[in-house]
Amino acid sequence: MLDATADPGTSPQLGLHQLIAADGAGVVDELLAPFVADVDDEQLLGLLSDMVVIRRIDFEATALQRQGQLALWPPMLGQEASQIGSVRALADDDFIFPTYRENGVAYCRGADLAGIMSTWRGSANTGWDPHEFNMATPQIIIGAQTLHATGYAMGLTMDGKESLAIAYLGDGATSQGDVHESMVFAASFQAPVVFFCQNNHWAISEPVGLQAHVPIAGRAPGYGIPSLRVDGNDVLAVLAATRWAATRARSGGGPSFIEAVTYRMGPHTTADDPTRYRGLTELEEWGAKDPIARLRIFLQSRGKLDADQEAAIEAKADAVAAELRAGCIGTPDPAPMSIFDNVYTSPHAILDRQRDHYERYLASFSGATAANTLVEGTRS
Amino acid sequence: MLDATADPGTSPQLGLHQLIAADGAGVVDELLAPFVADVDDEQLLGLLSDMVVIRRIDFEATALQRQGQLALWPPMLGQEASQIGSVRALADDDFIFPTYRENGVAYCRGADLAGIMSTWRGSANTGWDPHEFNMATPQIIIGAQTLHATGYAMGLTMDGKESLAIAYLGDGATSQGDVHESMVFAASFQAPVVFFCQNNHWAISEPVGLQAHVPIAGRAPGYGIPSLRVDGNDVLAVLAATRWAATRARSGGGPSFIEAVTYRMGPHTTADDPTRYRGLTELEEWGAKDPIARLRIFLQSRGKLDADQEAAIEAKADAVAAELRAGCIGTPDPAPMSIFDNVYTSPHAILDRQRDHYERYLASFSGATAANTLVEGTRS
Amino acid sequence: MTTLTLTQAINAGLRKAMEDDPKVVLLGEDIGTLGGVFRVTDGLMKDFGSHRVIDTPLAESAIIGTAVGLAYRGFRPVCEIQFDGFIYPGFDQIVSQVAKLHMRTHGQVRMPLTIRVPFGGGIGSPEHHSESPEAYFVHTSGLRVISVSNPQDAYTMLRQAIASDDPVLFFEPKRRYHAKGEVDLEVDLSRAPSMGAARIVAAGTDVTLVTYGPLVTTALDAAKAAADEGISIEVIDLRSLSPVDYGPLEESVRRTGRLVVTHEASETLGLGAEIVAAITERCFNYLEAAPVRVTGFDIPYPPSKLEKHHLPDLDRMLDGVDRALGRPNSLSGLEG
Amino acid sequence: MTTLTLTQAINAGLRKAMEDDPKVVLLGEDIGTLGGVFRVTDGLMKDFGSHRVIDTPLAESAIIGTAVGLAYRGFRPVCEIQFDGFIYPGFDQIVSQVAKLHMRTHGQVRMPLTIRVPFGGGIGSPEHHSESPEAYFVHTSGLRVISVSNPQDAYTMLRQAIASDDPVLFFEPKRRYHAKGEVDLEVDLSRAPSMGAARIVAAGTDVTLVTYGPLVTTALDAAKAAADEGISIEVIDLRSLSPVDYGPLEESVRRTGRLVVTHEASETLGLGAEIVAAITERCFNYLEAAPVRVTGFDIPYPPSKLEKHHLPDLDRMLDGVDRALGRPNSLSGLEG
Ligand SMILES: Cc1ncc(C[n+]2csc(CCOP(=O)(O)OP(=O)(O)O)c2C)c(N)n1
Ligand SMILES: Cc1ncc(C[n+]2csc(CCOP(=O)(O)OP(=O)(O)O)c2C)c(N)n1
Ligand SMILES: [Mg+2]
Ligand SMILES: [Mg+2]
Repeated sequence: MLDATADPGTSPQLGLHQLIAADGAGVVDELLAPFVADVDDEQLLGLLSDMVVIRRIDFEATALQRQGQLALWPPMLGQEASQIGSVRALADDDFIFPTYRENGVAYCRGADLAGIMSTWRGSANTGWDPHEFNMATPQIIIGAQTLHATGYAMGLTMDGKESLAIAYLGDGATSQGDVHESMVFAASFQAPVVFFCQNNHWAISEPVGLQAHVPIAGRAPGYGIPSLRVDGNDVLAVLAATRWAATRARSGGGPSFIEAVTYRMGPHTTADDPTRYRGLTELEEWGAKDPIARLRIFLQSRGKLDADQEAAIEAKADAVAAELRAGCIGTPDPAPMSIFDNVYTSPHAILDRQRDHYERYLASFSGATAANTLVEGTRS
Repeated sequence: MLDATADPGTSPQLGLHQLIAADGAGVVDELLAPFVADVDDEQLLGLLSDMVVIRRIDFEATALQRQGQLALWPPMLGQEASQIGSVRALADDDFIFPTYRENGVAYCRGADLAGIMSTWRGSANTGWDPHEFNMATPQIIIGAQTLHATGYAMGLTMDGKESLAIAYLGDGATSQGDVHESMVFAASFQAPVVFFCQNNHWAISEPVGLQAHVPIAGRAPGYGIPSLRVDGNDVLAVLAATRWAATRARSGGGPSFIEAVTYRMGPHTTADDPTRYRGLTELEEWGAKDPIARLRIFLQSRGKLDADQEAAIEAKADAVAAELRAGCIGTPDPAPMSIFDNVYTSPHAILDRQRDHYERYLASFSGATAANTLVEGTRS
Repeated sequence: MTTLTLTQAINAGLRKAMEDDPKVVLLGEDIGTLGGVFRVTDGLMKDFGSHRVIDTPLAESAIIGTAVGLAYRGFRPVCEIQFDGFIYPGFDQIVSQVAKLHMRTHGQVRMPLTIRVPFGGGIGSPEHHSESPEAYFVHTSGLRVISVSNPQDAYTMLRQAIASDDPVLFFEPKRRYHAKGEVDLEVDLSRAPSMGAARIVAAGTDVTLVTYGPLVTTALDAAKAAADEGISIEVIDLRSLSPVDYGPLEESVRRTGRLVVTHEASETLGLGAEIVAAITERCFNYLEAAPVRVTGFDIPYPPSKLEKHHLPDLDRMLDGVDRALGRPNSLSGLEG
Repeated sequence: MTTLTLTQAINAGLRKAMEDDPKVVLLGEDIGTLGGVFRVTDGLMKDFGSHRVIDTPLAESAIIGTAVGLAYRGFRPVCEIQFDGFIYPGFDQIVSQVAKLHMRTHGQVRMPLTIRVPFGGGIGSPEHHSESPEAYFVHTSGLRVISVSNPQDAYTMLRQAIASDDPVLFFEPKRRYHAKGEVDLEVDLSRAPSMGAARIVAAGTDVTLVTYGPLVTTALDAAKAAADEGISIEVIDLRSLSPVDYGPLEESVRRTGRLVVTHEASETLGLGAEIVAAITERCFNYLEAAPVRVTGFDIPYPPSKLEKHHLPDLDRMLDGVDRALGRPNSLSGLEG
């Protein structure tokens, strides 16, 4: 009766849902199974290919950072199933609000590889046009994007669209006030928004236990938002869970919350040194749950993955990596005067004066072309 | 297992707990009963007296506002049992972080009546010394005080004290990010803090259903914080629930959350006109659940409240009202130059310059005494 | 022309904007059924429905943050912050999202939010209900900030703010909410003065007195009082606080040689600081005396019984004018 | 004397403050096991325990808000905000609680919080990691704001900030974190210059160049470069941003007659606005030219590949000096 968790309609399913176990064996899950009944071997191969490719993107970007081509990179190693399973459950007109870590999602969405890299290189603010790919720019302010997704979803309802917004967030983000307020608004307005939380066990050096005393997925039911806890290293289960949430959203069922339980195998970013705060045991334990290895075994054990297919996937990954590297290295530095662009949509007397002043200042160094080149030397 | 609500240690008790029904009949509640087993008739009379007195304070203050003696007043009519039941469960060294509405709590804590009124009169920033009464100043920024209470409680743990902090908050406040962050911190640090939420069904003109889709008490378990939903118009049940939470806090059990279900019978403040947004039916319905009437019947039906006792309570209320009125009307306006006081604990060159300037400015109107009188006229 | 109070003019401006553009939606606490604590949105929910006039849960960060999401989707949200002092929980969303998203997306996403803020003191309210937080937003690149002083500007500039593709902080002088004025409801927005333009509201020759919002009325009164003493004050209503329209200010100061800026916000890094600095930089050779600021003190807003001491009034403005003029009868007895 | 980097000096200052007063506790994200993303708190959790060096959940409003509660209980919390751009979620607690509680309680409750903020740009970081938000806090009455430029000041002033009964925003110039300097770890706080005092770091006669934090080093370099051209620049390190210690500034400008203020924050209502306004008010008759500001532009912080254009460097400072001197060879070609 008054027990908020008693109504099955809003009840959490807090057991850890799985369809493929860590050892590659199939698992029966009655809630999730119907949502992937249509997934055939070809589609599974596609998911495998996606995961292999984004892992390669991750390696290549990490290498580029070490070579000084990127200023920073936030690895997604270990989280490939969470990213691929979720994004592949979405329709093109579903709008994605990602964090800085969803670079695999951006790739699947069609964003240009050099573009994705440009923000990590420090040469651009966005790597793609949010409207073209229905995907916002990566959010760095932890939790802020969950409100944007909720507002966008409220707008979908107003527009009578059967579409959804999805907010990606981390386990650390769940502590932020904005995430709470998102759930309050999402519940009150029954907004078609999916909260997709990748619990990768760490927020920089802080273990998830510091943010949450009990499983994160347990929070949403308190708002009347149904919640699922899914094995985030099981791409099929993540796909199914996201489809479960998407189906609810599209059919007027309102918001849902997914906790994808996964693990950040790499450092927080290339600037981080995780050996300072975590041991090898945990890493080994999670290494044994690798999302790619398990899907490979699952397919192999059913005779659905042969050497040719493996080779084709590798070739794809090679091509993507090459494209990424070339695109990244080839990205020109932005023009100095572009710092004044797009602050406002129309003229602004103060800023225009500053622009004018700086243009003349730059020109004074080396004549007319100065404004479009970099100023290195000092004058003295 | 993974169901956050399955462990009885952190399980919510979301049924509405009662010890005295609206009609004054006793109710059996196994969870609450032990916490008030010691409450004898005299103590019950004390609770009745408290409620009658603070209702009188409320009426008197409302009248004073109408007469222009107070700038504003936030009535507590209907919420007497929630305020009295909670504050009477506390020890003197428990620290209270109230909202603007807990003026009955402040009175019970011993704060001077004229002092309590002074902030509503507009003549002071605080009505009492927080350290003297272990009670913070009324918080106007919705939700902010819940973090202060949590921090204070963390400090209690560090100091090894068996004491607690209690944060009062409204139903509307539960939407604020700060309240969420308080629960995250309280759970992570197992802070001895009690969140006492008076769900009075309204946040100005907004019904509680806009803030919460399902009962508010259902949120805390998602953080691993046990939660109780109690009849906020049943003073004995509120006393018991607060003792339940206080016992947990003092014995190292960490935070608890109480939702006291009550009703704001008056306007939000004297500046509000509730007829614009709510009907009489609801008001009548809740009028029938009056906290004072039910305790009176409960006592009378057991032969524990005679005319003399009633008269004594009324006399007390009369005396308090008279004291309040006299104190309020007698409060002098603060000295003009006091606006510069207590901004900093030590000299501040910029502010000192402004003070000096203004002192000379005031003096220029009417000689040496100007700085301590009000300037009314214009000079032209 | 119709006679309207400031609140009625804002209400009419909201109504017109909603009629003209179905993508205009209002969000805020108590703005629907109640019509807002100041009744600014009175009747709008009834007429436009609860999908366009949205009573939100009590959370300012979410009011701004969901408006950002709505803007992503092509809406033009108008957020009401109930009182000045309650804008800070939404500060992060305003500073890190609203102000920066257009640049962050290389101009591909627009943030045509209008954030309405009843601001300023003088109404006898408790703490947090009388603040003047405009300087925080003027310092924030990517925002436009305006403040109105009369019903016609309120009506016209609110519509311009909503029509603007940039985010606009719209500061309403709550103590002037009941002030009446003539309003041309048929005003042609494209011919009306831009919301970015300052306006000379009283011509004068001796000193330039610059202000905005609630103090425009007071400044005009001060100019009248000074006229009796033979001092001619030119009063400028800034209207736009960011960017400040320096043209009329420079022109005026070049004539008068003397500048006084007055506002309710604290002095240190209040808008007066920028105006004094910018005018000094731009008109140094024309200044005959140091510019003067007449502002609220560098204190948290005081209890309402004392607010008259904090708020610049006619006398303090005239004292400032005296100082700018170097007059010996300056009330303060202080040099510049 | 010991040679320390800026981070080591801050670490030593924290350690000393914690040794001296058991009520000093640290709160922040990743400050414990990791020792902070800049290693400023390295080793402190190990030595003082996790009840005094508290790794908090990821929520800035709560970091500040629980520190307020700890202060109520008599603690002296030192909060770390991981990067400048992440302070805004805590803005409400800082502005409405930390800054006002002492006044709100008639002086009965003290808020001896220190809020440490690594700030400023120049380190090639992504968005939100290079901001200069100090002006927001300088405009907020009830706070003290300081910024350090060298290891000795970092060590001394941090201890003074923690010992202060007023809340202090402590801005650390993150791009100077690895700069080394001599530090007297035995310094006597009561004899050391107050954290409120500005300091002349290079004497000069032609123009007064005022700055703080990361740009002090750059300003000193500019002074050296200018000396080669025969221009004598007096460089002042403000140290305290609120209140500004105007004594040395006034004295200097009375001598030089010319003022340049430089900071990374945007120009409009950056600290330079207040200093230009205040010095103009206080030294009008001594100024020989309009004061000049050399600052970040009024834009959101740009992508790191472009930050060198946004940040004032030696050349832009010298251009500002030229303008203040009215020199024809001014690079900008602009008049004052
Ligand atoms: C408001 C804010 N505070 C602090 C930070 C610094 N920061 C960047 S990432 C991060 C940890 C985020 O952890 P989580 O949400 O679990 O996401 P993950 O990095 O694991 O994907 C922190 C503290 C920030 N970006 N924004
Ligand atoms: C941050 C903030 N936003 C808005 C307000 C304006 N306001 C004052 S009281 C109130 C409603 C509070 O409702 P609730 O928490 O249920 O407490 P109640 O008044 O019912 O006791 C609102 C919106 C405020 N004081 N602070
Ligand atoms: Mg994480
Ligand atoms: Mg309420």
